[in-house]
Amino acid sequence: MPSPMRIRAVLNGETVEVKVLIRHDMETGLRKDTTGKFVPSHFIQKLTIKYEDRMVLDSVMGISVSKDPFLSFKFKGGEKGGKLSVTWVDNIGDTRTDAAIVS
Amino acid sequence: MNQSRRDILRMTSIIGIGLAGSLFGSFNVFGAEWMPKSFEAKSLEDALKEIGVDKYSISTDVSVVSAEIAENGAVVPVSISSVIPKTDYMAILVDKNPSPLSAAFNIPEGTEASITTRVKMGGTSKVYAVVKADGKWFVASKEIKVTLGGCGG
Amino acid sequence: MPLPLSDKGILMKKILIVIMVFAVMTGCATATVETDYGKAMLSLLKSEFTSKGPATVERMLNQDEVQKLCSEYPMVRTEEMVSRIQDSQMKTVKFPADGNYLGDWKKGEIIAQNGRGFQSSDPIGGVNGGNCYACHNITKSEISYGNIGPSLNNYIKLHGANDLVIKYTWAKIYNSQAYTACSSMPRFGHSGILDEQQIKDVMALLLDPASPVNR
Amino acid sequence: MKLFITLIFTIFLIYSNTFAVAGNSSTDEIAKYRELLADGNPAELWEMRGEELWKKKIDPKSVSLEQCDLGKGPGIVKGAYVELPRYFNDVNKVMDLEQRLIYCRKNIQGLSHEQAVKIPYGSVGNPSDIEALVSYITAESKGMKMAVSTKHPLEKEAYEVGKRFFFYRAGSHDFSCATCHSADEKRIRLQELPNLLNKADAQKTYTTWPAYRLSQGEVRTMQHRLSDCLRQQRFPEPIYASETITALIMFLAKNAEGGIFDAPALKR
Repeated sequence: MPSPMRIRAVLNGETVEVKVLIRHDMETGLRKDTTGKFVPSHFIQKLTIKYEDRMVLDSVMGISVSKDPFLSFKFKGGEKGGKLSVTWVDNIGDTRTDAAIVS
Repeated sequence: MNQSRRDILRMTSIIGIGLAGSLFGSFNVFGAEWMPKSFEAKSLEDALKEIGVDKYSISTDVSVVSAEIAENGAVVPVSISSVIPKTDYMAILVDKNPSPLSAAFNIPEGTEASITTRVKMGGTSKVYAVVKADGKWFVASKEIKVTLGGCGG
Repeated sequence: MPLPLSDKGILMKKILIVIMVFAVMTGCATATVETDYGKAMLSLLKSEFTSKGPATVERMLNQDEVQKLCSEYPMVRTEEMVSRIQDSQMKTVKFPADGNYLGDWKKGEIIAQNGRGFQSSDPIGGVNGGNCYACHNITKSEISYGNIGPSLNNYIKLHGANDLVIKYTWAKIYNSQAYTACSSMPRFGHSGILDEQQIKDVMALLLDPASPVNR
Repeated sequence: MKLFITLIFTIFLIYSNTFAVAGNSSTDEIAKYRELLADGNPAELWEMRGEELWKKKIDPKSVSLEQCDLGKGPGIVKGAYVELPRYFNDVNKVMDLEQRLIYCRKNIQGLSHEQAVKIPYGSVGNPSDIEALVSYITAESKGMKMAVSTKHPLEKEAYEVGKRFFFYRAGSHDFSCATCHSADEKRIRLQELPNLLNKADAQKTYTTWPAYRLSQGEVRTMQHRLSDCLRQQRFPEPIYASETITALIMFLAKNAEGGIFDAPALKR
């Protein structure tokens, strides 16, 4: 089962600064294991971030996003106590959603 | 990439500005489609073509921020940003990687066109920020030297 | 006699040498305690390590005389110790039987870049490297070099290339401690890290006028 | 082509005097690289998982680690790490964090030794519970001063044994820890080497382990760090959580006394 994410959402003036850390191997499919066989690719393909019901970031990713991905950005219109949720889906269909409260 | 996929991506951007919340929120549906052809493109030109970039201009209003030397190619911090009004799409491409397109973002209204993430780099390469604003494409790049390869082994 | 924990300042060194010589002459009162800790360490090493690949427990436990002395006196040594080590190590140096000292600098460069060999993660019987760049600036084009050893760039310009220099360089690579007791540099020939041909190739990297080191 | 090469070398020669400056700017850029990564250390994901594992009741006894005594009393995690390794009365031994965790997993949670030391070093698809627990426990000492004790005779012995091991030269390459870590401002290739006999360096180094290793994509513990040093030192392999390494940790922790603990960190 996918591990929980680490989400930070801090209101600073008018903008909410979001930082997301995700536990994911982001396997490229190009790496060989110790027996010389290619390790099958396993990576996040889609990631969406919503504040309450509003989409604040919508992204697609390839194999060259680093292991344990990190993402940081800012959006306007958030308030303290509001809910920010992050959802990802990877190429084998694993998915996970976590949420954090804006502080 | 076929036309319909590209349209979906474009549509999402538009919807993202307007009514994303109620439409997508309640159904928990992803906005952007994963675009195999863009991600599998083996050269920068092909990747740009697949994303839908026809003409573009190099712009100082777009920036790629990172250190000039990455100690480890497996994890290279990259920030891309644009101060061009109506920026609604941004992508990171690593020229020398086996597949240059790394990640692409639809930027809804209210979200700053500035994103920080981390990418893998197979070796020293230019890293590109490709930005779409008001239907036009803009590009900036920065060379990052890698002292240890981040792909394969 | 506790091991000195600071290497700062020549004065400090001198004082320590004096103390040490004094301690050796009078018989150090704490010597027995010291051996206990040493023994405790050795018994841990014996019980907790296993040989893996080319890195063996035997080679860790069976220190030669030089390793023993350099472990016991890591920072400062008496002049007598220094000359004892250097004399004994000089005798181990084997010069090339055919009188040819210089091989192929291109191969030497590969050896200088290669850091493999004798690690528990390396294969047994694999090709060992010299890992020269780990510690030395060598060719101008390699910017990733260490600074534990002196720069070897422009070797001929700095040292010349006469017979004396050639023999000195050979002996230094073969057994660094022939010139510097307790040097940080491995004894490449003496310890069987590099074979004669490999040392010739590394020699060429330093002493062939055509080598990028000298151009 | 030849002309081109000659030209390049000429340029190199002309600018060789400025190389020192160029070297500094490389170092600056690497420093910048590290700084950019400091925000958002994936080790936080290990800390989260570690906290969960610490509090999770597991078979066979259905007990969590919350009664484990890391030296400051059962269940006290805060500040425990900056006083480790330490002497533990219940075993009449000096233990480092990893040895103590194994002890608690066996004696409190009822795991067998094999279960307790299973996967000390994680890899893709094989996450290590120990690395996660160590991440959590060490993070609970952030901002505190290193303060190991060498008062108990066995603590003193661990320190002294560790010190001797630090200077112990052996193996094919005649290396000891001291070969690379007893002088200021040394490098292997471009990697800076801390002088572990210099207090400032020892503090800076010791207080930034464990660390998320970018090159490995895992959090690595002190036992791992030192075992890997031994590998590069051309020494054979120590068993996991060995007393030899604990002794060495004791020596290094004492040298780092007073340093402000700031890990899990992020390293190359």
